[in-house]
Amino acid sequence: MMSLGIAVVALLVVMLFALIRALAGPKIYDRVLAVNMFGTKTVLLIAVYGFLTERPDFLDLSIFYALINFIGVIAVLKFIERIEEYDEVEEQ
Amino acid sequence: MNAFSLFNYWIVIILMMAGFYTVIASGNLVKKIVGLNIFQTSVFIMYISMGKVIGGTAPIVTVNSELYSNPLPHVLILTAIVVAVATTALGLSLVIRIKEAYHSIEEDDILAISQREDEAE
Amino acid sequence: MVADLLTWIFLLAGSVLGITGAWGLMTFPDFYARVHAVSIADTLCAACFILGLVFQAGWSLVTIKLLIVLTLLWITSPTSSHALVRAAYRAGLRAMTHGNKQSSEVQS
Amino acid sequence: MLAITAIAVVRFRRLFTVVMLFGIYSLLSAMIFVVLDAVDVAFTEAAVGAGISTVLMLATLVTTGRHEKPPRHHPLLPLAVVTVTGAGLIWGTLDMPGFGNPADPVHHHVADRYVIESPREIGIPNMVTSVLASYRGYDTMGEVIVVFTALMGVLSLIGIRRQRKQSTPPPENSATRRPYPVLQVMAILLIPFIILFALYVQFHGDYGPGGGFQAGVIFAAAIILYTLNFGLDDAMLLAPPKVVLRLSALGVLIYAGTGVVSMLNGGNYLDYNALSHDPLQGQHFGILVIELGVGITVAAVMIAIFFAFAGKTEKQ
Repeated sequence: MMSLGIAVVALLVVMLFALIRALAGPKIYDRVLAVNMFGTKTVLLIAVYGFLTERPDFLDLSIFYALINFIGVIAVLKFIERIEEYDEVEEQ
Repeated sequence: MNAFSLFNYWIVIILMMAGFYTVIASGNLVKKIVGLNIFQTSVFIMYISMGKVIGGTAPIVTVNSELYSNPLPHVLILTAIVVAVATTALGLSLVIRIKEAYHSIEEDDILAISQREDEAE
Repeated sequence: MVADLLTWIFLLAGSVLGITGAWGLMTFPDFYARVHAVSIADTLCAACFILGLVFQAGWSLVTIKLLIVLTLLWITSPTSSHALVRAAYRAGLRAMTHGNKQSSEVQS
Repeated sequence: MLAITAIAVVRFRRLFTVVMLFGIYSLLSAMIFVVLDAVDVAFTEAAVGAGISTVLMLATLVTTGRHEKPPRHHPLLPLAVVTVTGAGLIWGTLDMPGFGNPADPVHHHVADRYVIESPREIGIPNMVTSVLASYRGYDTMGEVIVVFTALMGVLSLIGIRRQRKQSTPPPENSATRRPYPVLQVMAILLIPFIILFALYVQFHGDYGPGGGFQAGVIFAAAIILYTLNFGLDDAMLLAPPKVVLRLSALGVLIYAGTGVVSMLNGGNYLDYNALSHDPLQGQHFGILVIELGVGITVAAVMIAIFFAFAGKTEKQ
């Protein structure tokens, strides 16, 4: 059980780093990258936490988070492209 | 234990005030909606944290546990979240309409434009 | 007992990798370098974590679900990194190595 | 960990960043819900907060522009108001019961009954589902109707744009938006899996976390992924808006109809015991059916709202 605790702490540290990068990131892409990483770590954290509390049947949540994270990142990228098209149109 | 036991409420209040501040201090309508969402989430967290029982587990019956957290707040919040997204969608569509009508989503600009229109009449 | 030991090893390895990736994300000077750090470390880190948990779970439905999570992560996370880099490149963001011949020649 | 959330929220400036941070914030709060044992709620919050609302906000930003003007008023007055209110609320909490104490008044009104009796009366392990669908069936029905009404509101405000005919040439700026094979292949691989997962969540809601709301949102997420990768017109061929709208009404009808059927069988409105000879089986059956109704409505409403917003981002 000790190892699971260490893993949770490590994941929290990683998420803290990702959060800092998301707040500081100079470019929008840095932020997207941080959000993506944050999502991955959330998936892992939920899985580990399920084992820590001895109810590992909540892995459905993990699966679902992985999906939502992917869809979210794709949506952000698509909309960034679209916004840039708008900006170009406005500049012309 | 005594000081720590009210910790969850304080966090809720900090979040709630952050949302409240965003709503009243920001002039941008989209940002106001984000603030509103944060406010809502703080209320959700408050309900859920009231439903937590230390030592309990999630309210799905298992063989090896007797103590469960309170399912009632969970149900309330479940419905509240879905209603929240419905209202968010409605608010955002209002924002889009406002943008089309006034070409701006800043509160000050909109007020100025509508004032000018009133004077023109 | 062996399973516990393996869990320890894998979880520790995963934690170290994850923190390495995060450190890269924090300190690297350039967007592309950061993507590099994060995407590589992340993939292996996820694998380590999931494998560690698999040893904890034994053979059951939980194992299958864990493997599904792993597959999903392995499919989605490189795809989104790829899409991200592509979007950044097409938006005109270039790597920092322009005029810096040392590092621009290095390819792996 | 709760404190991280607070930090994440208070920092705000540019709108795009705000929305992205809001996505992170939703994930974090969903995680907090997991830690606080509210698995179902976490499911919904992640789906709705990190998924749907973020996508909708992004779509709005595309049409409205992403730069916020600096505030013209001095922020001191709002800050003062907020501080005073916050201080008052903190003073108010001093009388609140402590965190996680089983002796709280919250846990002793009707909750006891739900926790102790529901496995016997309803016969399904997930108490949240049984309370949601059976004891509080009226609330949930009202809530489904609220969602439906919101759809009506959105449609009356912005509407779904017409489907383009196949023969009409694509708009001229689509040359800059070439198809992107990698993502399209991934989407094709993932979408069947997502829909399968949605069905699993829908019908497994009695035993594990999940149910109609979550399944509906996941299903909508599959359609959204398709729309993002293949464009709105193709998605409208896949899920024609007319059918989607009919489906959203059908879901409400299934829910309300279940109540009427149970009335015809001699019970009260939404009293599932009357649906079958064996009360337990009746309960099970009733919950399954109304969850189906909820799922259909939520999925259809989300898809329709997304179509409306996506149509707005493409026009002009």
